[in-house]
Parts: sequence; structure tokens; C-alpha cells
Amino acid sequence: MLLSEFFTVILLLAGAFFFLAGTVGLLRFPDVYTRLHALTKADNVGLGLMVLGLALQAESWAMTGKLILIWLCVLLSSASVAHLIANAARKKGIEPWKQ
Amino acid sequence: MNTLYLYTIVGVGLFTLGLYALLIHSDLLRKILAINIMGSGVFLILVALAARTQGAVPDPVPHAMVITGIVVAVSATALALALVIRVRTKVGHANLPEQSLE
Amino acid sequence: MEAMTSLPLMTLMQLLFDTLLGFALLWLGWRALASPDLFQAIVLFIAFGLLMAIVWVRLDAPDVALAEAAIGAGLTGALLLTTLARLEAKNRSKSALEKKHKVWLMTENVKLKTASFLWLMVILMLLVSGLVYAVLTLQEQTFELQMLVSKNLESSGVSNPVTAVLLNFRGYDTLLEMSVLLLALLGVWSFGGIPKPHESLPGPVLNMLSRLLIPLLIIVAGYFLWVGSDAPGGAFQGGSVLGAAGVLLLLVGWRLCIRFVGLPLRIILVFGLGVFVSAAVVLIFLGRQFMEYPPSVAGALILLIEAAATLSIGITLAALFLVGRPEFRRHK
Amino acid sequence: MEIFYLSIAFFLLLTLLAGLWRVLRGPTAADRMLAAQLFGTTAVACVLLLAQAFERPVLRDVALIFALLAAVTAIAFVRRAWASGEHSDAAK
Repeated sequence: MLLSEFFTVILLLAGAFFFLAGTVGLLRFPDVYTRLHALTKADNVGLGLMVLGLALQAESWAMTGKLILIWLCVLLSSASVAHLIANAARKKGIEPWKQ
Repeated sequence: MNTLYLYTIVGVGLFTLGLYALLIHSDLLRKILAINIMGSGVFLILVALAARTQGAVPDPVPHAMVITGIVVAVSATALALALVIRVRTKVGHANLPEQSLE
Repeated sequence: MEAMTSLPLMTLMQLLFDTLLGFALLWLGWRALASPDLFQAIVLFIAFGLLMAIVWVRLDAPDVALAEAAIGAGLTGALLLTTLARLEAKNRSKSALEKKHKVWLMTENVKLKTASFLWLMVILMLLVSGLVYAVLTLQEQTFELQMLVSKNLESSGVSNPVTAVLLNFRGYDTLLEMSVLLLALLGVWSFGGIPKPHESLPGPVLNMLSRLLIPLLIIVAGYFLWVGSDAPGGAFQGGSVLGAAGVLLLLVGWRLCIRFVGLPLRIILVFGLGVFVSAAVVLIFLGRQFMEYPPSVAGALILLIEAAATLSIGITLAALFLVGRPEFRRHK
Repeated sequence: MEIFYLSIAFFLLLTLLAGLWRVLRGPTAADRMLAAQLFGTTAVACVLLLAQAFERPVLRDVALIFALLAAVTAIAFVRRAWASGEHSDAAK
């Protein structure tokens, strides 16, 4: 096994773990704000790790660039959408969860 | 026999599911969703059958048909949704009148 | 794809993946149609569209996947959510629970209800078995059409077979399809004005997001238009992405300047169809058949037609989203 | 390696389906919407993995569209569906 393949495997597994964590957070956290937190952090880092892992196998620099561009787009929209949904929820009067 | 037939059967299932919902629901918005799902079933059958080439490139003709189909479906959906809004403003609700079978 | 990988483990994994995806599709379709809450149904339908795009990827139909991704992820969801908002805004007094899940066949007579339900089931079962029988006993792929396409691909002016079929071999389909788009828009406009939704100003975050995303979307639409001749992409994909950019603009609160709403907008809407038809008609005068492109200029012609079509499809889709004719001052 | 990519894609599909539970449960419309948002990201990763597994780099364009349009539905939700009036199951 090539060294780059080894790193790809590690990165993809780590990415998959973050996706799993995001889903668990989505299912288990108590209110919309905490779920947002779990999901945006997890899927951004998860996708980032996956993109890095796949970029190691990319056939050209242009492809690496496209992969990074995809990740940046998701980062941008995910972060903004998280803000927008949280803002809308707050305006609706949904109380943050308190222990 | 390969998994393409699986997708074909899923396509048939989606078509029937959509048809059933189209008949049974009185809510107009749901009827529109049902028609869309029926359409997806048909597209699925077409594309799955187009991929039945052993290892070669799939048949491009059904692909082209499905692409036009997707765009036509979205424009028809937009028209139907506008119609539903219109019905709601005129009648006050977006359901079919209740049917009495007696 | 199946034939290329001889590894049994790979085949097994594919089978697992496909089975899961197929069941997920059926389950999502069922839940989207049966769930009591309309909003929930729409979210499930959006997820259904996402999975459909993954299926197209699996079936090696990248052109279809691109169109489905742009329309399913961008346009249909936004259309449905906006319509739902309009419907709910109309009568807020009626709670969702009251009107929840009304179905046809609402009758007090239980016997009659059961009987009609059973009949429906029998008919549907017959339909399913007939359809399954039909698709499973279809003769193995005859390669005639595909052969015809690949044999004539060189003279079509493009090297992406799907684009060749759409714009050259079966240009009629595309022509009529664009007319359908226009007709749908005319239909929507004929319903007259629809009260505007209450709109607040976009906050700084949404403002920044749209400022970054919309130029990117327009560039990507151009990219799909350009690569469409020899890679997946083309007028429909580019047009859908452009349409999504338009929808985003409209959602943020942007409206077309009143000066451009009248004639200029209408010219852009029919531009694609106009270029398509005039190219075809001009060819008749040059002694060829309707829509028979001479191979030497076919590539350039197709690019020209596709560029016009992308613009028109994009603007038409955005106008369809707006619902109701954009108002313009009538001259008294 | 192909099997590995496909297995990870399979795993992502499983997490996506698990996330559907949140769409069914709610309780607020925002919960359902953000689950759909997660599906978008998962679909991006899934498509990228499939593109790698079947060695079809053009399929990455599909992921690019998903990434670009992920926000549109959510913005429609925030600006329209949730902007005016009470939604049926808002504010519990």
C-alpha cells in the first residue's frame, strides 16, 4: 500500500467518524441550537477530512482545486445557513435549552 | 441479472406509490408531490434500462429524454403550484371537496 | 460498470449499496406522501430528490444527475416551501391538525369504504405485476439507437452524446420542451397578480452569502454551458443553475428594475426559442432540412443555440418561481 | 481501494437515513430543515466518494452543484416558510 493511500484511508475514516458524530448530535441533542452546533461543526470538519483524503488521490491539480472549492462552498453556505436558522428560531421565540 | 433490475422495480414501485397517493389524497399540494414521485419512477425505469449495456457507455437517448423530462416536470409543478394558490384565494382551501360515495 | 469489476466483494458491496438506496427511495416516497404534516412531507420530498441524484450517479448518468441536482436541490424545494408559506399565510386560523390528512373516500359507510379500498388495491396490484412483468421481460438491449448515435457523433459537432441527442439528433424534443417552459410561464402569468409575500431586508449574513454565491452560480452555469459539448453539462444544466441563481436573488429581495420588466424581459424569455427556430429556418433557405446542421458549423451553431437557451431557461425558471406576472407600469 | 470508497459511501448513506428520524420527529420546522441541510452535505461527500470509486471524475460536478445550491432551500425556508406568521408546529 502506498503511503498516500494509507493517509487517504485514515482521513476518510476520520471524516466518516465526524459524519457519524454529526448525526448522533442531530438525533440526541435536546434543542435546535445545540443540534445546529453539532451538525455544522461535524459535517464541515467531516467533509473537510474527506476532501483532503480524496485530494491525495486526485489525478491533477485542477481536480484538487475543484475538491477544495466544493468544500469551501459547503463551509460558506453551511455556516451562513446555521446562523440564519438559529436567528429565525430565536425570533420565533424558541427558548434555548437549559439544564 | 444485476442490480439494474432492482432500480427498475423500485421505479415501478415509485410510480404505483405516486398513483395511489394521487388517487387517495384530497389535498392538492400532496397530489402535486404524488405526480412528481410518479414522474421520478418513470425516469428511474428509463435510465436503469438505458444502463443495460455490458460495461459500455449507457444509451444516451433515454438520458436526453429524462433531462427534458426533469425540466418539463419542474415547470409543470410551478404551474400547478400557482394554480393551487389561485384555488386557495378563490375557494378558501386547497382541498378537493369531500366526495360522497352514497 | 458491473462488468468491469470482476471482484465478487465489489459486486456484493454494490448490491448492498443499491439495495439500501432503492429501499430508502421507496420509503422516502411513501413517507413524503403519507406524512400528516405538509412541511414534513416537503422536507422528505427534498431528501428524496437528493437520493435520486445519487441514483443517477450510480447509474452512470452524469448529465441527468446534474440536472436533477440543480433542480431538485435548488428549485423544487424553494418552490414548494414558498407555496406552502403562501397557502398557510392565507388562513392562519385553521390549525394544521384540523385539516390534517384528509383523504378521498371519506365516507361514513365503512363497508363501502373497505370495498372501494380493496378494489383500488386489486387494480394497483394488477398494475404493478403487469409493469414488473413488462420491464423484466424486455428483450436485452438492442444497440441500434446507441449505434446510430455513436456512428453519427462525429458529424454532430459535439462529442458528448447526450448533448448531441438533445441539440442535434432529437432537436425537436428540445424545441418543444422549451416551448413547454414558456407555456407554463404564460399559464402562471395568466392567473394574474398574486399578493406579494411580506419581506424584510436581508441581514448582513444573507447579504454577504448571496453576494458570494450568485456570481459563483453564474460562473458555474457558464462552465456547464461550455463543457456541455464534450463532457456532462449543457443548456439544461447551465440553465437550471442560472435559474437557481435567479431564485436566490428573488429570495434575497431583489426585483427587476421596472424599466426592464416589460419588453426586455419578454425578449430574453423567448430568446432561446427564437435563436433555435431561426437557425433551423435559415438552414431551410440554405437548401437543407429543418434543423439539419451542416457538420462543419454544427459545433458553433449548437454552442450559439445552447447559450441562448441557457439564458432563456434560467430566466424562465426564475420567473416561474416568482409566481405572478412582474408588475410594470401600464401607459395610460 | 474501490471497495473502501464504496463502503464509506454506504456508511454515509446509513447516517443519512438515520438522520431522517429527526425529520419525522421534529419537533419544530427548523429541526426538520437542518436535518435536510445535513443530508445535503452528506450527499456531497457520498457523490465524491462514488466518483472516486468508479473513477468518473466528471461526477464531481454533481457534488459542486449540491455544494452551491445547498443554501437555496434553507434560505427559502428562512425567508418565506418561516418568515411570516406562525407555522403549524413552531414554538413549542
